[in-house]
Amino acid sequence: MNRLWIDERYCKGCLICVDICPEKALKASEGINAKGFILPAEADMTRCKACGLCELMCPDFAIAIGE
Amino acid sequence: MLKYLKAEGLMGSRLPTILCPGCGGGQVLNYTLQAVDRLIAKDDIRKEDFLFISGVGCSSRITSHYLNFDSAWTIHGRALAVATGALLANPAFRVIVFTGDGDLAAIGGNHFIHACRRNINVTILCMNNGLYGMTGGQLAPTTEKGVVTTTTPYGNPEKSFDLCKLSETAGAPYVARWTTAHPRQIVRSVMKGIRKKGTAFIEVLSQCPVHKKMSPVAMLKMLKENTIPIGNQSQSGEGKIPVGEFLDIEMPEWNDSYENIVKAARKEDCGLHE
Amino acid sequence: MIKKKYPKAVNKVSWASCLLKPGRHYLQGNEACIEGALVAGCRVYAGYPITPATEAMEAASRRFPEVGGRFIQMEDEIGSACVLIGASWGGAKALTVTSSPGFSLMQEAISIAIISETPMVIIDIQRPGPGQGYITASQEDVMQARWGHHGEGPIIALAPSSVQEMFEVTIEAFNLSERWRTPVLVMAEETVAHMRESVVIPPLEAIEIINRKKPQDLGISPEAYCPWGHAVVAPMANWGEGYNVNFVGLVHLEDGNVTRYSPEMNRHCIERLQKKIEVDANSTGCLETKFLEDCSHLMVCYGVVSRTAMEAVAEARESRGLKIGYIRLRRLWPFPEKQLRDIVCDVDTVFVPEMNLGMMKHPITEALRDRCRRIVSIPSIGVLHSPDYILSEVYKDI
Amino acid sequence: MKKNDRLEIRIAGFGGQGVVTIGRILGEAFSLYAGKNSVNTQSYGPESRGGACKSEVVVSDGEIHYPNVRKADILVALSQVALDTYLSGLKEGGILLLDPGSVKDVKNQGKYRVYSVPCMELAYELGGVRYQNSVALGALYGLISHMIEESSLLKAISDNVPRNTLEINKEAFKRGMSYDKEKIPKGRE
Repeated sequence: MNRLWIDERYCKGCLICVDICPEKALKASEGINAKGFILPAEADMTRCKACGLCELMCPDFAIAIGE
Repeated sequence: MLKYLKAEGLMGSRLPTILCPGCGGGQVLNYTLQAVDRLIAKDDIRKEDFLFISGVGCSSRITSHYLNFDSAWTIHGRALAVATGALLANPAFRVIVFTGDGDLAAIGGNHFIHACRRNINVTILCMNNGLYGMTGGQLAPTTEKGVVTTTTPYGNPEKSFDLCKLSETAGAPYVARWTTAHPRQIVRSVMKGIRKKGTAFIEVLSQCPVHKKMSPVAMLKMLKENTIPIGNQSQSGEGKIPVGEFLDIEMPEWNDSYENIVKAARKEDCGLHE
Repeated sequence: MIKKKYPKAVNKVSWASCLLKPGRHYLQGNEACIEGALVAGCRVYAGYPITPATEAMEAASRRFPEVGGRFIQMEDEIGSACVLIGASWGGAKALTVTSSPGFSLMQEAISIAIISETPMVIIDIQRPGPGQGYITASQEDVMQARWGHHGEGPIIALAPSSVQEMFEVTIEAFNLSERWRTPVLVMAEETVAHMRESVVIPPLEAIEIINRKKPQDLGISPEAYCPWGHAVVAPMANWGEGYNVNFVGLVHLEDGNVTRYSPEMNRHCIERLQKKIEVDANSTGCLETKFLEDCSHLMVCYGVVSRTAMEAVAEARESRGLKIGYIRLRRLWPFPEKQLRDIVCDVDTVFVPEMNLGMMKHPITEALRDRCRRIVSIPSIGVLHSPDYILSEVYKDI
Repeated sequence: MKKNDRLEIRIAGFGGQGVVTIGRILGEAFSLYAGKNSVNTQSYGPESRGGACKSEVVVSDGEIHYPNVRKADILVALSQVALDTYLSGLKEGGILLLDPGSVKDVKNQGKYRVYSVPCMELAYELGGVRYQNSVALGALYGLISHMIEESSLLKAISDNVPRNTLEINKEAFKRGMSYDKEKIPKGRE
């Protein structure tokens, strides 16, 4: 199963990744982080096909999908 | 693409970028680095041949000092002039200019049309968000008629520029328009543009969620809905902005043409050195 | 896919055979500065036609391709100055020749070149202003040279007075710009640009050419390299050499990082630049003196006016026995205040003839305020002073 | 520098008459081929043809400081306007070389030594008024032949005129030089 890596230093919580994921593998996390951002979180990573769209469309180089 | 970023400078971290959450600019940088990465892997282009040049504005900050490439963050509107200079000194550069609609079409308009006319070997990525983001959402030459901005409180009385038509008329051999919601198309276009000997102009309609007061996700959806690929017959293009490759031809590049001038000058005796 | 490697425009072949042969030539000032630039190793010229500097541009368009260089006629002077910045970081020495209105347009680029420590040379063939003015001679840009660009930015500006010096000073300007990594201005006048005189070109091996220091030569690796660090004058890696130089046009730390802005960092950056030019580069050899041994009065001048001044001084000494000395500022900025104070102890009147209403009179006054009884400006607008005019002003005051 | 070393020549006319070229050729001849120092300066209006135009040559054995003419030894006037403007700048007893075809009215004739050469007419006979500057240069040479060899000027002419008109320009120069030789005012005292 693929795993989601979020670099909390870079992520600004725009949640584009959550929206564009064709498999709906991501979701917005519940709380806000120290900078006031809502970060993306795993919804159901078994659906992830590692298409790379979230990595490609992230404006802040903050997300990576790996095993 | 983190390997291409100056994540850790000598004095500490340079990332995250200063761009606002969900800014289209960061996405365009991501797409571009993807294209660059593929070119380094596939083509015979060295990493050190790439040169990122920008002017001033949000779009210009994107490549300002975050990259593990040679880059220049210069004067408002003058990125293409600086790029011209770099190419005069070393024609081997693959110059990528990150610019915005204000930087390129207003203050830098003159350099823009003349760079296209000369056909210097640059790939221009123009992030068009229809306003001036860095100064707080003022009117840009690409703002549509009637739109309210901080300097057109009663609506914009002027027509807007079509940058693709402008660059095509000025003589650029490669012209394309996409939106930030077209990631794979942009990667392909940037690769084409960099391989193109001459000026490649790629306009990217880009979201400014802050000044448009919308969520990035909603803006991306809107961009996709408001555009229509050229040649698409299945749906009505009424009121929609065409996207796609408008032009892809071959034309002599400036430095190649100038080599002939050097040859001609070497033959002719100017009379000064007898 | 493009596999072909382009030929490098610069520094590949020896083009020495294309330079002017050593010996005596009869040239216009505008042509002489182009020949000087070529000898200095300049291989990129960008410009925009403007009277009275057009002949220099025309000469460049003929000569630069002959030596395998690049010449481009830009869409304006702003673009021209920006081409110099790009070309310089691309590894070439670059030149533009302009006149006063064009020089005004270049000020923002000059400011950026100062903060980014970019070696390049701008020659300003001054014409009167404000506005379009006319196309006659002037020295009305000497303050613009120092204070025209925005921000605290020290500058080097030289003032040639003959066609021979248009050749020599241009070489010197390139040497200074490469040595100190800074834009250098040559403030010439229409008179000297349009003047024709003989120029003696020395053998090439007798001309000193200075090139920028490179991190490669100093054994500095790309990982350890700071584009604005290591020494007072940082070694300069050009783009394309694998040093990943991020050129920034604003106050920065030694590595180019601008993310940690603070007033202290700002001040540190500006003071470093200030010291580099105003102290370290403010060396000897910027004054030319004559008749100082016995003088009780003094003529302080620069540029082509110094030729009239010399004629007037010699005549005043010969015909009236007036004890008047002569100092010419070969370099206007950084202002050679210390050198001036070192040689002038106590005189009665200091005359400052200038083709403006008394611009350099101000720093001269500052330097000599306690070394003379008074300082008298001899202004001329739009025309070179005649010796008779200077003499009449001198006699009126003594 | 001895002051009386200095020879000051002013050539004036309107744009298109080749005034600037005369100055350049003369200056180059003295500087490169006669072992003297010379400075050539010029001034003209913004228009390429028809405006007032002036060229000056200062010659000296020593260093030349002030580059312009202070008081001309020789004034070459190729138009009435030029004469009216610059006659007062000619020193008393100086030589005024003029083209009687264009300059009709000379004031204070007695103060100067006048030498009339119909440059335009002679040039016209040779094939075109555009050779009038070479005729004028030849006539001017007649006045300074004690200071410079003819061959020096011919070399400078070769350097500065287009190859295809070189012969006819040389011919024009000779025509100007040999015109009415007896009337040439005697050399400077």
